[in-house]
Amino acid sequence: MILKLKYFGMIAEALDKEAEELDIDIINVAELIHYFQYHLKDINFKIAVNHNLVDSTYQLKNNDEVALLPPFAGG
Amino acid sequence: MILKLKYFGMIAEALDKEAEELDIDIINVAELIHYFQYHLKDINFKIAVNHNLVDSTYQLKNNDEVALLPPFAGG
Amino acid sequence: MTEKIKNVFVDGPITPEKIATSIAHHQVKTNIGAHDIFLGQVRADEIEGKMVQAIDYSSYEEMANKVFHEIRESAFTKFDLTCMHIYHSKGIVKAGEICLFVFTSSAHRKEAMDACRYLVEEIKEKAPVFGKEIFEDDTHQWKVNR
Amino acid sequence: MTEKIKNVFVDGPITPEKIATSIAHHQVKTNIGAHDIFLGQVRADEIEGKMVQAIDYSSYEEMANKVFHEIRESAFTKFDLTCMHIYHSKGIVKAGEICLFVFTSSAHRKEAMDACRYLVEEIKEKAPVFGKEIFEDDTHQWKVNR
Repeated sequence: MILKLKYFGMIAEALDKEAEELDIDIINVAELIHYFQYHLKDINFKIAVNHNLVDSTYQLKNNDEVALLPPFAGG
Repeated sequence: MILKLKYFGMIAEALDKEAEELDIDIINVAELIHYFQYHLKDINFKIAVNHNLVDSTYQLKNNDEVALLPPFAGG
Repeated sequence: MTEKIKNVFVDGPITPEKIATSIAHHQVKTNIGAHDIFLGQVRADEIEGKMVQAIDYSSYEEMANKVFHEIRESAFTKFDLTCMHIYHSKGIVKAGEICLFVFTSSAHRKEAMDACRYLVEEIKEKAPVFGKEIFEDDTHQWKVNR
Repeated sequence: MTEKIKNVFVDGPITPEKIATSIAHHQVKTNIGAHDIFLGQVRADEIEGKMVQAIDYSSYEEMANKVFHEIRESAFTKFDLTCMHIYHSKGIVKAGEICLFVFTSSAHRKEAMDACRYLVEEIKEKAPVFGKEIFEDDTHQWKVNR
């Protein structure tokens, strides 16, 4: 399954990229979080799929745009 | 006793003047209110003496500046 | 009472340019994180079929400036503010024009917003300012704050 | 969803002139009695002996504009507003410059003030906007809203 990943702020900095396409065998957000926690260690993040925040039970679909969002700092 | 009276807004309009000096035998604010209620009928007003709001027990002194203040409309 | 009594009143409407200038003056104060600005604008209310076209503001000016000063001092005591400014119109302000400008600045948003609201309520309640609502046919009535 | 999604982001700081222009545009709306304006300003915070000289704002822009749109719609439902505008900076905003401009207008002060506060809190909590605090020595840290 292809996921279009987007990284922002301190996550883009930690991973040293802002976007990538991954062909991975992950079917829900819980697994995705587990996958990234290994790389991101103590960075808190939320997941948005196709511009909506989702929780860990969300089932991913092929071609989903999946964003890793570090803590917000607007305003 | 001389009182320097000042009238504002709808009170200045009702009395057709903005200020006057009155030489009257009034010693407290209650009597002053009574005196003006006759002329002002249903207009609500507060009394300020020398730029401070006072209540009806306040004792007037010679040369006090006494203002009749209709409802406020600032802002 | 730590500062001199200022004159709060400006002749006629408060212009957007005055507001911009006031905002710009605060850009050197880099300990400020939040500003709150309240603007009162004259409404073209319809009252018994007639439209308000302007308000003619008058005040007991010496007392009003003293009251505004006391309100400012009390706000500085209650809230952790960097800056605070109040301007009120006197004379004619047409419908759509601005008659009150309250400006609070603080390191943090909550203080700026709480203080701004406090000031507006205090001004409406305590400042001896009077407003003659002038209708299109030049008749009038006296505005009363609620 | 009653309106088109707008772009909330402006390049660099929000200028006092932009704010003045926005205020001036509302003077034709004579049913407005009260405006509330919140401005976020970049603070020169000192963190471990180093001074913040600017914040570099980035965002997940498509999602952020959608979130701002939802926040606006929800405020129009909750409060009786005539107008509402939100602008947020992207890119570099120096200490002392303005990065957020929230503008609410209503017939009455309470609605304008309640709505403005609601919008600011919602924006801080929900908008995917990120801020890199840049120190004078060009090192940086990532800002986190509290």
